Amino acid sequence: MLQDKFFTVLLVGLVVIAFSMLFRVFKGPTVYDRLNGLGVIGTDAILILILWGFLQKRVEMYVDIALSYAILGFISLVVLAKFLQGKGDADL
Amino acid sequence: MRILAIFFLMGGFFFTTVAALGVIRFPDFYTRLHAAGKGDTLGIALSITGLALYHGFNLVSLKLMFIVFFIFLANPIGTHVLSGAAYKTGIRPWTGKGE
Amino acid sequence: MNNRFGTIVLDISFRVIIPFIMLYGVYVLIHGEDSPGGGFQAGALFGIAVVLSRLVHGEQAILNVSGDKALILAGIGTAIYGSVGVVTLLFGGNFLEYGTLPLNISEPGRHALGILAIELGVTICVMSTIVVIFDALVGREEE
Amino acid sequence: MREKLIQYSILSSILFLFWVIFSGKLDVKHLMIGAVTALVIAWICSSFLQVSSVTTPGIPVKEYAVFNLPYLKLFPYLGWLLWELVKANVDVALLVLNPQMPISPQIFTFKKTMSNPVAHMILANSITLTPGTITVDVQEDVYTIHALTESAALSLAPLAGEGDMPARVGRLFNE
Repeated sequence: MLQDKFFTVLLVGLVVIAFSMLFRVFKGPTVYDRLNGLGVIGTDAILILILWGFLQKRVEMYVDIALSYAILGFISLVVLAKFLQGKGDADL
Repeated sequence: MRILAIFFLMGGFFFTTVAALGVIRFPDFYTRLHAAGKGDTLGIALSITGLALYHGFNLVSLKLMFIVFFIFLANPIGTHVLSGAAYKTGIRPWTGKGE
Repeated sequence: MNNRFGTIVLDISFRVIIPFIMLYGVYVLIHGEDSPGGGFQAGALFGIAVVLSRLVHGEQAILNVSGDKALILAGIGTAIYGSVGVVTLLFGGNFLEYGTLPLNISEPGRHALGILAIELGVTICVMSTIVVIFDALVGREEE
Repeated sequence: MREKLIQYSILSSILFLFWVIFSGKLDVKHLMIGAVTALVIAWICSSFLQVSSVTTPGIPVKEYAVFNLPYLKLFPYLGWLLWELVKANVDVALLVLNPQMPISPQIFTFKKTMSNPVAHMILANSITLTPGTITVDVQEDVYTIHALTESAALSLAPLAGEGDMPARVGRLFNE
């Protein structure tokens, strides 16, 4: 199927992008850079989940997972940022 | 409809790639935040809209549109919180005028 | 309500988002049989909703689960989970064999009800555990 | 009191609509569960859905309801915002793909007096989404903005008058 191939290419590309974000997560230099990289990975993961659902022909299930993931990722990003705010050691 | 969907998906993928490139290339934290906050929001939103178009109009595409709406609300807030936290911690922005 | 959590943006947007997180948690809990997740995800979503409503509304929040109350709730959640299993044991089945629940309804109905009870227990347990973890983090902050 | 009842019914009907979209099951049992859930959640949340206005000296503090939005006027605004977002992305993409990367980041502040906190939330999010600017901090009605380029900063807060976006949000909320 042609569209399956198209989705697979997109999926692989997105996974490569998400992994390239790990560069930023490991390199830093500040802790907020790491959080930013994690946030981008989280947003990409939503799309990766939905694309995977399309490939598996079970979108309605993966949409729910993606939405839960979106909410949890967003809240954890905000709470972590709030938790780290104002701590002197930004170069973690 | 399919062609429009594929157009949206390609556009979304392009912007996501640019966002990732920007996060790697830009010189300091705040400029990286620009790339992540805008490129990712539009990239993912476009892609999911494309998938919703591809799927046709039913409950699943409505849910997909709700995810798009959530990303539009949540991503700027995340960017704002990160930049605010960094600003209050005392990270100064890079101005390009030598250091 | 003059003391705000963080900046005005965070405060207002959390107020907007919390009802929807709660609704989504109930949806995940109720539709546990035919869609993913169930107990654990619903518990995580509820825990987040409770923590956020405490952040924006302080002690006056109606869903003010905190400290000892959260610990007790975690115990209650585990108790629900365990007692369903024990009831099935008492009526001659295996642990968590829903078919033997002493209810006057059909076999699939008993199954669905049993799973719902289990997931309710897991939800309450996970929710209060998240609240306890949050309290521990904040407490460490204040020391 | 009547105001509160209206807000309560608005919120619970929005929640019920979302329940129907998500559940997708239109039998009596699931609709009943949805209705009860929507009413209970609206009651739980009603306590924190009133927010007091952003204080400006000389004006008495007012209460605003969070879900009391100008829904009809919101749609044209969102369309305009989407178009701005696309333009912003093309701008950022051009900057990223340009080998010299001609950026001149800067932080500046500007002031926009509005008493409705919801309007401030919408304005701050819109600023973050559009050309080369992110909201770093909002204290009462003073915005701290990080801009990627000089022109982005000028388009938001020109030297005289006020920028396009704050003016639009102001008109959206009649302030």
